[in-house]
Amino acid sequence: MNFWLAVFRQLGRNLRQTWTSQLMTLITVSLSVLIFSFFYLIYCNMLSAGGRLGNDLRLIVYLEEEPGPEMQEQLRRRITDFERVEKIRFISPEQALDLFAGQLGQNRDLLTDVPSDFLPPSMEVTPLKNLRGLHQVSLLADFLDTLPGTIKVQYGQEWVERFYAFTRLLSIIVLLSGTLLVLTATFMVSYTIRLTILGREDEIELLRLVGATNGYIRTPFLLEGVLQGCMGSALGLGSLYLLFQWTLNHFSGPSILNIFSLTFLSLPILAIIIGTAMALCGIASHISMRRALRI
Amino acid sequence: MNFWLAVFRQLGRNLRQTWTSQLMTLITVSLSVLIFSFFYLIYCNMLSAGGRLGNDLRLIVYLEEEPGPEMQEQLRRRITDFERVEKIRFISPEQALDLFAGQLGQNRDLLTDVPSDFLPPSMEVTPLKNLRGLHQVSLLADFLDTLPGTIKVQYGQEWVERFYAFTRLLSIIVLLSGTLLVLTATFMVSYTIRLTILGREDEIELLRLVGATNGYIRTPFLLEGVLQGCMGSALGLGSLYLLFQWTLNHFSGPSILNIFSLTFLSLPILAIIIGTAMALCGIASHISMRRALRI
Amino acid sequence: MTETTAPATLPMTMVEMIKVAKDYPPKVTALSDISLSIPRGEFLFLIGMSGAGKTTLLKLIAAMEQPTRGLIEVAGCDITKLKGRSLALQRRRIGMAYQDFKLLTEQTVAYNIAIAMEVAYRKPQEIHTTVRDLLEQLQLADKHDTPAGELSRGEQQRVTLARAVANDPELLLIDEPTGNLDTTTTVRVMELLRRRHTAGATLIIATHDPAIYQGSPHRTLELHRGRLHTLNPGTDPQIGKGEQA
Amino acid sequence: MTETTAPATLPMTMVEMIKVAKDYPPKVTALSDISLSIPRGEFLFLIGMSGAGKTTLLKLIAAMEQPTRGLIEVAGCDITKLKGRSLALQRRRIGMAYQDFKLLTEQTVAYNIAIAMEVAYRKPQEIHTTVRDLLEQLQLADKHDTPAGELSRGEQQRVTLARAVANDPELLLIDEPTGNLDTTTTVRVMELLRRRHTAGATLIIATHDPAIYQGSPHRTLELHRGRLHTLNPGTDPQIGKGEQA
Ligand SMILES: Nc1ncnc2c1ncn2[C@@H]1O[C@H](COP(=O)(O)OP(=O)(O)OP(=O)(O)O)[C@@H](O)[C@H]1O
Ligand SMILES: Nc1ncnc2c1ncn2[C@@H]1O[C@H](COP(=O)(O)OP(=O)(O)OP(=O)(O)O)[C@@H](O)[C@H]1O
Ligand SMILES: [Mg+2]
Ligand SMILES: [Mg+2]
Repeated sequence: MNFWLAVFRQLGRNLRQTWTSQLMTLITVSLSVLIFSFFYLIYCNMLSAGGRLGNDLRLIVYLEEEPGPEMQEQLRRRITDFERVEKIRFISPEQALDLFAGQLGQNRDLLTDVPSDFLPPSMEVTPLKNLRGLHQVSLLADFLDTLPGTIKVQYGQEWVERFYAFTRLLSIIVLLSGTLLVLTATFMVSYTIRLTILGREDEIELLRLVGATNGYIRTPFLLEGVLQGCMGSALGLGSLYLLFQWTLNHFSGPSILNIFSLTFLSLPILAIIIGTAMALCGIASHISMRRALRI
Repeated sequence: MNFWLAVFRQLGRNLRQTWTSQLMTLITVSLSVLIFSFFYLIYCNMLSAGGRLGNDLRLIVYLEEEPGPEMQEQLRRRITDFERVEKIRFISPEQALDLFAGQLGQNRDLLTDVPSDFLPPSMEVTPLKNLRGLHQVSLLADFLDTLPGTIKVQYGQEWVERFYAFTRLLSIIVLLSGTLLVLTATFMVSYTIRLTILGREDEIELLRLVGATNGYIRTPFLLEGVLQGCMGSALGLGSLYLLFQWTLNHFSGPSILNIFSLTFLSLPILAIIIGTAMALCGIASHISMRRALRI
Repeated sequence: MTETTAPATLPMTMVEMIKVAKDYPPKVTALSDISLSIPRGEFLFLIGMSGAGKTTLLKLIAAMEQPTRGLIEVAGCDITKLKGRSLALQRRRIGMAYQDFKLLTEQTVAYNIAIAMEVAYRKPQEIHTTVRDLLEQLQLADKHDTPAGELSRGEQQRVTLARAVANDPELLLIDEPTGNLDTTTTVRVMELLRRRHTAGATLIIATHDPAIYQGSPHRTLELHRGRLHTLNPGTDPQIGKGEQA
Repeated sequence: MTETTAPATLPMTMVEMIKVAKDYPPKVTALSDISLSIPRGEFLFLIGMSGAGKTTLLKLIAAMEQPTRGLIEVAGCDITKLKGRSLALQRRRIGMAYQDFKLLTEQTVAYNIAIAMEVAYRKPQEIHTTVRDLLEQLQLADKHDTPAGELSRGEQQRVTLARAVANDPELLLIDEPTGNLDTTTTVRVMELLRRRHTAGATLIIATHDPAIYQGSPHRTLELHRGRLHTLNPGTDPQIGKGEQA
């Protein structure tokens, strides 16, 4: 009881008396959290935008002849044996011609003379959304090519490759920057707290000399660190939310961001970020304290 | 003479005696520069990758009938009057059929019965590389649609729109993060230098009391700040270069990054970054000094 | 006397030093071969030239420094072996007035004194009255809420002294209490210390001021180049009274 | 005497204070209505109880604080009007030994003394010999390269004194020079100061130590509650000699 009373009195005094450097630390923590979570937010939205962009990826398999219902069943089975896919659709030469006519628009009457089996029959394979790495898709394409009766497999290789290269590059960037930023944030937090404690070395030394126990000396600083982590990260995430809203309002014209329906970080993620910041600040405080106490 | 001797002696002494906090500052500056230039590097490479990705963007204009050489000339003129384009290529129905046959592959013999003008003649317009905003491309498409004899203008609107939305989003991200990071870096540098000076307030006060002029007191700190900025940014850029090389070596498989032929920042940009860091640190030093001297 | 529980059997000897030496590497030998026994309730003067090692001796007793060689026992405990909680408890039983004051210059005078009592979980009301009382005795009543950094040196010296005695310690180590004080104030300070002595505390005062130690009935030891000499064996009737107090 | 050029006509009066007052808001009145004239070459003692305002008076003369009211002239300049470069030059002509030492604890003793001379662009060789010589005189020769923070208080006090006299100033303001010194060392310090006086420097010594000022032929002023009283008008034959030195 007495102990906690003393600790909270001390904590209150610290916060009141060194509020400028407290503010500095708070801003630093906020900025670190802001930068990190900003980056993370971008990453998440990239991923989901990437998912949506690849939504209509499908492989067209041109076949030698139209498969009967039995053959269709067999093809379906062989494909799903190799890899689970989302949808398989068979297109007869007539359907293909219709589609082609639709593409030609007003010129469709040019096709009246053409035999209905002028275009080859085909099969449209839509891969699962979670199996869309470039490698997997091309593996699937290679497999489809080995099926009996396949003439050619087409899936806009060029665009798909580009898109996945883009996504891959983004992942690398996010990974590297994320690591860098977590490092920086940790470094800054511990640096700032060390400096705060450095500014109170006199007080810590005196407390030791007049017979304060380690717990008495450390706990207020520890609580302070945790408090800093909590408030700083909350502030950082708050600013991020404001920034996010601002971006939405200013750039979300229907023409541009419609496929990027941006979403904010989910509640559990927010909780994890705040919790981590608190733990990190607490640990940084603790380490700095250990140093100071060794004097 | 005497003055500069004293200043450099003081500078050397400062660097030697407070090397731990000097190191801290150096790391901070390096990290700030590293983060910022890392981001900038990504931005530049994004831009050039974007340029390369859009390289084969072209608009296909289906025409009612094949234009004669005179008509071709006229069309060319009208288009270039509206907007400078890179290339205009006319495709006769025969060429179109050849291309189509090429796409059909082994099934090309299906086309033998088809009349040679079965496909409509068309015109392929390649826009200039620097005029490839989504808006400009669609303006151009609208214009091409109004030309006499145009049936339809096709340019893979969906992909183009997606690609430009992506690029646009990236620009926003880079702009926001860039601002954020410049803010953070500036804040950190001035904060760190203020703390360094705070640690030497005693010395500054004493120097004033024994009759040192402001120049005598300030110049070493100013030089120190500039030196910090120079070495810190050089170190940051050096680390970035190592990081860059590492990324190249580990991820530049021929299949993935071939369209992203990554390039490092150019020499003038490097010089500008280092110069700015030096100026920034110098100014931060100066401001901190002014504060300290007002005591 | 203090809240912290003293050992059940109060040992008669407060400080026992046997063959103690203290070197500061690389080349300073501050103390060499010091043997000294201070009974409970003694009032002892420690004198010596500047740099003789007075402060170092006090620091060793207060466990602020570790001796290079030798044994130091304070109130029956080998203080070189104390750690953590027991070291903290031991320190609450010792009050030291530092020669360099060690005041928190940003904090008020009241807090600077109260800190020694807060650490021992004294009641706020008790702390308040004790601080007021001490400031009154040292003629600093009007400085209660002044930041310690804004006091004159002599005022700071008295605040340091007040902090040393605030928690009613058994052992008082007073380093140069009157270096910045005029004669009148010196008398007041010495009166305060004497009252503590009468109440049972053991006192060691390091000083260079002959006005304080000359002609006093107390034992006076002189340090010279790190060695101890008895200048005045003392005829102090007070010694050994501490236990009954 | 110093490198800085003194005014062409050396005024006879070194320090002139007229109706000077100093308040520390909100409620401390450190000095009130002080009028004082100190001729060039005088050796003056300033005494008074702790908190009387001695240090404040010296700080006003050294332009470390601005007076609330009144006029202060040092060597003919109104120091409240000095700024920037001329203030710096003025300060090089004044040597002050601070009561709180103001030593750079991380730096060596030698650097702490040399700093006063470096600022005035003295030659490195000259600085070196002067520092060695001063340390010798103050019995600190073996502490040349020790960080100032590792010295005993008395040693630090002497370093402060050495720094004050190092640049050979015309006016020496010495605040409590012997607070941490034993009798023998005090004599040495006073000798050093007397030599400076003989060489022509004007000295003001604030002290509480009767051993220094009692029975001396010099003028002794007492501060009491911020007001000045003459305790001993002085029969000093040295006064006015400064100009010829
Ligand atoms: N931390 C330290 N590191 C190195 N040397 C030290 C340290 N502390 C003290 N000394 C040296 O030990 C010797 C004794 O110092 P101490 O402070 O005990 O002297 P003192 O008797 O208290 O002198 P004073 O009367 O001047 O306070 C001195 O020569 C001093 O320089
Ligand atoms: N910076 C300050 N802010 C507020 N009050 C101050 C400040 N400096 C000094 N004082 C007050 O002014 C009065 C005179 O202080 P001063 O330091 O001049 O005394 P002094 O004569 O030097 O005493 P001592 O012998 O104790 O050094 C004291 O009451 C002190 O508390
Ligand atoms: Mg001492
Ligand atoms: Mg004073």
